[in-house]
This record gives sequence, structure tokens and C-alpha cells, in this order.
Amino acid sequence: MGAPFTDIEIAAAPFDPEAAHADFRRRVDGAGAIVAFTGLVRGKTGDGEDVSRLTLQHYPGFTEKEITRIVSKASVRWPLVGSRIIHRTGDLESGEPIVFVATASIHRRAAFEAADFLMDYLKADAPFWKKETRGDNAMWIEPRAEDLIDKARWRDSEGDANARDQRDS
Amino acid sequence: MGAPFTDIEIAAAPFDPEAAHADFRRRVDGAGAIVAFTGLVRGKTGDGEDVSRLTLQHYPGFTEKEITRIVSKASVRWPLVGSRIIHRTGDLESGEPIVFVATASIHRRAAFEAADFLMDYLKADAPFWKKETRGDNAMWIEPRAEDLIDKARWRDSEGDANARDQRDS
Amino acid sequence: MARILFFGRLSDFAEAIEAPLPDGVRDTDALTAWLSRENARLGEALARPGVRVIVNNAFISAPLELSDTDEIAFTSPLSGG
Amino acid sequence: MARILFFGRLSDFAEAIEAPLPDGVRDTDALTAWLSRENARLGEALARPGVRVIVNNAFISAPLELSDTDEIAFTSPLSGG
Repeated sequence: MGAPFTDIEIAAAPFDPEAAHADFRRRVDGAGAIVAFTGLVRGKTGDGEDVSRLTLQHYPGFTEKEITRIVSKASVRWPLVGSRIIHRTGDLESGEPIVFVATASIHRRAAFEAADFLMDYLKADAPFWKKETRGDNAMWIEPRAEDLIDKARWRDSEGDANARDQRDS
Repeated sequence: MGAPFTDIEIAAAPFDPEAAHADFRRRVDGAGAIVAFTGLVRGKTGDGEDVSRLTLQHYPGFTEKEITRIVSKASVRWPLVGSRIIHRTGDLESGEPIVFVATASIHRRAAFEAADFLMDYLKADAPFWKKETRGDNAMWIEPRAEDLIDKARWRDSEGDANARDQRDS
Repeated sequence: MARILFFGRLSDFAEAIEAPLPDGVRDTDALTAWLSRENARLGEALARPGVRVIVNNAFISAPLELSDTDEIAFTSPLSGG
Repeated sequence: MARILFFGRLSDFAEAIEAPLPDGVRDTDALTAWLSRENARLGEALARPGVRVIVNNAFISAPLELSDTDEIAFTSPLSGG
């Protein structure tokens, strides 16, 4: 297994998660496990209110750099064959894919944990700014306590996670 | 959100994980998160020996029933919009998809945990018998201690997992 | 007619059987003993640890009475999905 | 030419600026003060908690000296991916 490859893409237009998965699968020769997370825009907020549109802003250059840093953390921690991240920006409608994270490893636990980790870190640390439009009302979304808790899950188990990677898929 | 749907398929011929994912995504209206696991046949064993073929046997009727039971456990434990499982039988070559597990939920933690749980239970409990052919040598694979440990992860955290489901995606 | 099936390693030594239960065979232990007498290599495989019996789609944990409408499966340890 | 960018809530009140640093502006605090004087609504938004400053692609944690070749981004709390 050589160095893991990483594809990071900021997409201003709708993307096709299945095409990304197919492309990723072709590239992960030797992997036994692929985990793919697809996030979809929900038409309702946590309180059940309708969201008519979601607008994502990113900071070109810096956002890619920060995501690269997050992926590097995962690559150090788990023996990945490769990873792929696609993140939308711009205006999104309900049901549209907003994020795609795929990881491949020889063993399934590493692929699961790395994808889960990447999503937690993206949610907490990736430089995106979101505006929800509800009817005539637009509001910027600020980070939620839950996202920081999700990220904190990975803090105190570094040794543990490494030990588990060594097992068979 | 209505009752979760479940698709379980035993495939005697190669299947297309991306087609399954696309079909699944079309059906999970209202979900915010899809996690898909794809298991691929590895050309090497844990000891680095070449495997020229993997043959999977199942017990028609009983295997489906047991997988249905495993999925029911996950559906009780996590608020899923739907789940889909495809499992190969017959002769498989290196690189071919052997198992596909997809889960969809409103929130990402539930989708991740349910997919991880399903794979652990499938690995430990699903009625499949595997024969590895290495050169002229064919041998039946027996369950590995690791698979039973993976499954045991889910035993003592029932309350915990439920509490975590309530959080936003 | 009872159906007797073999999975995993056991399927290397025997094909499925669709027939009335042999004379005098009234439970799973008696069936195991009869199969082992008829087919020595199968008998050896049936004696290995981890062999489990499924009757009418349920694993059994103790010898079970059998009738001619039952489906009985003998399985070596399953490899998992 | 310095580049001054605004993200999130702050981008509702100001467009990107590509210009030499204003006279007398030598660090990020001075730039924040200058922007707040020029644009009262932006000033209000910059005073809210959680605003962070990125200079040349790195978050800063203390006021930083600036030059005319710097890229300075003012950001409201990020929403995450």
C-alpha cells in the first residue's frame, strides 16, 4: 500500500455522489472496505420549520487548505488507501447532496472510523458559512454545541483507535 | 417519518454498489444523512497470501430471515428512514463487491452507528459460509475472534446510543 | 418428506437429501448418528466443534424431535457476511 | 495592494476591498477600528462575539502587524461543513 491519495473538491454546482463513489472505487485498488457518507439538505430545521434555501459560502484557497489539514489528521490516525471529499457551496435546494466523504482502507473499522472522524471535524472546523432562508427570512447559522461534542469524541482515544486498526476487516 | 423501509437482497451475480446507492438515495426522502459501506474481495489474506477465489454459500430463506432479524435490531435502536443490504453469494474474484450496507437517517450519527452495527452483526451472525481458494488449496473460513469482539461493542451502550440519536445531524 | 441440508465444510461431504426420515430416527441426535454411520467422512466433520443444527429455520440448542415434514440443516461454523 | 475579505454575516455588510491599507493602519486592530468607523453596520457586526481574523490563510490569535501585500479575512463564526 503506497501513500494514501486524497481528493478534495469544492463544488459550486450540484454533484453526483454515485459518480464520485464509482470513481473512488476504481482508484482504491487493494482496499477491502469503502465507507461513504452523503449529506443531504433537509427541507426542515430542527424545530420543523420549512427551509426554502440553504446558501453556503467558502473562502477559496483557505477552505481547501483547512480541509486538507483535517484529512491529514485522519491519514495519520488510520491506515487509509484513499479518501475523497466533495463539498458544495452556493445555493442548495432541499434534497440536494451537500457533502460527500468517502474513505477506503484494507479493514472496515479504519474506514468507518476515518469517515466518521472526517465528518465530525468538517462539521466543527471546515470554513463554511451557511445562510438559511425561511420564507422572507434569511439567517446565518452558527456552530452548534453538538458539533463540538462530536469532534471531542476523538480526543482521548488515540491509542485505542490505533490498536483497533490492526485487526482484520 | 413513516416506518423505515428495508431492502435485503442475496445476489448470486455481481452487483453495482453505485446503482444501489442511487436507488436508495431516491427513496430516502427527508433523510439528511446516508452512510454506505461497500466490502470488496481482497486479493490477499491477512498473511499476505494470494487468494484466487472466494466462494460464498448461503442458506436460502434462512439467511434472509437472519439478516432481517439483524436489521430489525438496528431499526429499534436508531431512527432510520431506511436501510439496504446486498450480499453476494457464489464465486467472487478479487476486487468484486461482496457486501453493500446503506443506512439513512435524519441525523448523521444514527446513520453511521447503524451501518457500523449492521456490518458488525452481519460479520458475526449472518449465515454465510466462505471458502477461500489459494492455488490448488481450498479452505473453509471460520469466524474470527475479532468479529465477535466487534459485535460485543454494541452490548453495553444501548442507553448511550439512544441518547446520542437525539442530536442534530 | 424430510429435507436434510448441509452447509459450509459439511457440504463437501454430502448433498442435500429429500426423503422420509430413516427407520428409527426420531430426533436430531439419532439423525446425526445415522448420517455418521452412512458416511464416515461426513461423520468426522459432524463431530468437529462448532457444528450447529437448524430445524425449520431455527437453531436448536438441545436435541429436537423430528418428523417427516421437517427441514433439517447441518452447518459448520458460519464465516459471517 | 492589501486584500480585505468578509465572510458569513459580515459579508452582508461589506464587499471585498483591494486597495493599499488606509493611512495609519499598521495592524489588524487598527484595521478593524478603521472599518468600523467607515461602516457603522459592519462595525456592529465586527463587535459581535466569535468574529475571527485570518491573515494570509492563518487564523490569528493576537493583533498582527499588516503590510500592503497581506490578505486579511474577517469572518463571523463558521457554520462548519
